[in-house]
Amino acid sequence: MLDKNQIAQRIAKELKDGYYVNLGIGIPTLVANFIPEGITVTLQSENGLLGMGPFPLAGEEDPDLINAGKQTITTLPGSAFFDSAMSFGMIRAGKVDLTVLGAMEVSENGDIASWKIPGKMVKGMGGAMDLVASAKNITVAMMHTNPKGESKLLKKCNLPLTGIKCVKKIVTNLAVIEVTENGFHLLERAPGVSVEEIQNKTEGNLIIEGEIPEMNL
Amino acid sequence: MLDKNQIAQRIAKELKDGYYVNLGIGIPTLVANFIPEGITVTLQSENGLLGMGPFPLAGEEDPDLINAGKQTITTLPGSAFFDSAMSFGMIRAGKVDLTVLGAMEVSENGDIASWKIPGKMVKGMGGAMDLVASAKNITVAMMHTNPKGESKLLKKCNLPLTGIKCVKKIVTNLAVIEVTENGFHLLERAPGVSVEEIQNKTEGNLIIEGEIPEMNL
Amino acid sequence: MNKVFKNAGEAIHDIGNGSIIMLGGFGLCGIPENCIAALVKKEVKDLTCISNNAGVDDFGIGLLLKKKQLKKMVASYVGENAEFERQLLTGELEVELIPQGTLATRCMASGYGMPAIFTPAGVGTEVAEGKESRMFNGKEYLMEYAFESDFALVKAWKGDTAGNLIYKETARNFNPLMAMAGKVTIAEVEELVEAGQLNPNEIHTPGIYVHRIFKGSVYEKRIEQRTVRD
Amino acid sequence: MNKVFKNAGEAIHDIGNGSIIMLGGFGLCGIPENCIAALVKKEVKDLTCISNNAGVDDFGIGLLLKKKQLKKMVASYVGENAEFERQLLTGELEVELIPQGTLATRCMASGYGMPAIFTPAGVGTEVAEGKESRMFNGKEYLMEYAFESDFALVKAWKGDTAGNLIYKETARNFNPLMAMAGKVTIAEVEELVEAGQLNPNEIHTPGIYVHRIFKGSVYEKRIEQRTVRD
Repeated sequence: MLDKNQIAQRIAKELKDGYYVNLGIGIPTLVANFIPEGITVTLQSENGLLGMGPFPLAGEEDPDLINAGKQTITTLPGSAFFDSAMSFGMIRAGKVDLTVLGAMEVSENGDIASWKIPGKMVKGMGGAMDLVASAKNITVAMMHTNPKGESKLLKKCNLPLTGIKCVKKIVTNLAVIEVTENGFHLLERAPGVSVEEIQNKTEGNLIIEGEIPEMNL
Repeated sequence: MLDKNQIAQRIAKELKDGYYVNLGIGIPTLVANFIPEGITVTLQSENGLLGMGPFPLAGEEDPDLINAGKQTITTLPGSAFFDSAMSFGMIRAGKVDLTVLGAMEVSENGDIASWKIPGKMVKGMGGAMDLVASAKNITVAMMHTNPKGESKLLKKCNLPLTGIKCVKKIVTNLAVIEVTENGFHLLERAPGVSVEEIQNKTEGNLIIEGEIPEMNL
Repeated sequence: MNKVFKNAGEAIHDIGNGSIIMLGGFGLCGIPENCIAALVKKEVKDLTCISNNAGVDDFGIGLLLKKKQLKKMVASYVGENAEFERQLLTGELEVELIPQGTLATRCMASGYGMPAIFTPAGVGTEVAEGKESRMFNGKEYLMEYAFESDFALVKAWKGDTAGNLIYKETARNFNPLMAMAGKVTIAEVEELVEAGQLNPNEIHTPGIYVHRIFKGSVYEKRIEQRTVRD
Repeated sequence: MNKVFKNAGEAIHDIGNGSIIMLGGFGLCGIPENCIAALVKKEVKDLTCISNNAGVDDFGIGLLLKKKQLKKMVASYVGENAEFERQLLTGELEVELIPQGTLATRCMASGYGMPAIFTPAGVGTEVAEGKESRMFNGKEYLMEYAFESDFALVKAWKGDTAGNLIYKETARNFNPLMAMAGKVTIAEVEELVEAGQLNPNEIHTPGIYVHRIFKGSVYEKRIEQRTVRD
């Protein structure tokens, strides 16, 4: 079973040289720590920055320089600032190669719910609806089950949707799954996790074809 | 009868403090020479400049700094450069207070023709269609008649239109005319020009109410 | 034509009860601190505030919330604010949530004289309810209308007496977009210079969009999530 | 990921016969001189060129016209070019005229992922023929579609190895808009520096929109209408 850092580490393996990538809040942010050596990946922060760098050293925080999670950050050489309309413009235009987001639920047709629990929590969708509707390559990073142990990979989402038919890949603490026309296609198992366990914890249709390899971190 | 400079001079009297103004090619450009003292008028050039200044001194021409007529120009303090989308954006949004344009024909309902003579001349509309469709205050600067002596103030335009029901005011070598719901409303005569002459040279409906004052340059 | 005002109080003098105002900023980054302080002091009520976020409990728009000056909040993300949640749950506060890119682009559309735009954000979700949708190249888009406000309050880094603005880093965010969408746009700046002192090549918001400008007296620039590396 | 090319010839190596290309510039100001020279040298044919203007007889896009490399010209204003007029009248050249603001905004729409925009330009004229129109707030607008090209050739003042661009003065014009509208965007610059040498606050076109960049070998920067005062 993977921890949060390992989920991020596995997602980082999807990165390719020259990719522009938008990382959501939570586990997705951790992906930045595992960018493979030798390739150039440029991080986009939807509040108006390309070329996001690591957190600043203590004492060097700049209140005018934050990421979409409102965290203090730095820039890397070659960065550029722009306004929020251009930021979502480049997202809508498909210029961002990979978007990694958290989710509360994903359904077997690629719907995602992540922004609202009726009667309990309404923080707003922020940029998530724009991102999932626009990006060509949406990967979800999340735990396979919720704190109650219930599957987050469902036949149909119960919570209000963030977007429809948009999730392409899911990396959880248990598995790597591709969303296909017929449902969740199991690609890889986490080290030490059986196909049976994944099957038990996946409510939506899980497609198991041939031998499922253990993932290589 | 006014010459071109005097037409420009009369139009300049329409300027008010704080106005943003777009001046077309030809007579309109001359308006910049007659901005009344004591007021601030900012000239917009639709190729991407606010705060256009006079032509440069010989030897100081900058090929990267031109106006919409492709002439070398200068900037004034407080100027700003922007791209063509923002330029027409501010025009469409009604931020430009006064637009002065030339025309080949104007009709009594405010239609304007200025960009094409079928079979003879097709230079293109440039930014004229955007300007006339967007600006809230369109003033036409032109001769009252064409070189053949035919009226350019018509019941209906014969040439392909640049825009419809958009011209608010016309200043010619003979008169100042306001375009109203009922047609051309004569406001002022050029020095030494009779109402009869203006009437004879205006094909469209000319509204003459009371004494028509001679214009004051 | 003088655009320069002495301070926030004078610049916002005609913002009255029931006004619809846009406020630039993302989180607490690039917010018009001095205008907000002046609105609190003026005790205007029943405001509709359009802003990406609603501040925190004791800073930013949170200050207006605490004084119950808001009738309605239009935003994309309103977390990190307990008083907000309380007013929302009791029904004291009306809230409209809009996807962030849609909010940004609707402001820009206003400044660009485009009455509506098409965006895929929200298709198939409750955001799409009651909205016209349309297919382009096999993909569904919602039609969203341009967004204008009575007043836009924006914060820039540098400004000049002609109203030209330059923003700093990610404090740019919604500021240039809202600056274009105000019937009256009021800019507060950290540094106010004479026309001619800014490089015309580096202007982010041309002065034609800005009606009033003043130098903010203090900038606290509070950090919401201070994060550092070892 | 290397975006830097040695020269114009290498940067445009895959522009072939029949390509649809956008070229930045207004008149002769801010045109991609080196790319045009390379296209002339490569003798590619049947090009569709999208550009605000068509150059003059012996410079800019006029050079491609003279060599009869164009099948179609899409522009807003095509005066000052006798060879253009000749090819137009003989039917050798297909021409589509688009209002300048519509052309600019359609390019931007492409770079902003907006499939269509609304503009009042051309309502009631022959430009409106066959187009969908729609009323907003009592005013009529035409729906115009986003404009994309196989290649966008743009000229900037400064650029860096990450593809970020800064334009100079009114040489900006259509360049940032077309840079956003190319499936492949090729930028030629007067000065090419390492990533990190440009101020990220002053970038006009973020590098994400630029696929290839090279330093132009010569810039003639011809002036179309030299005007001076006494």
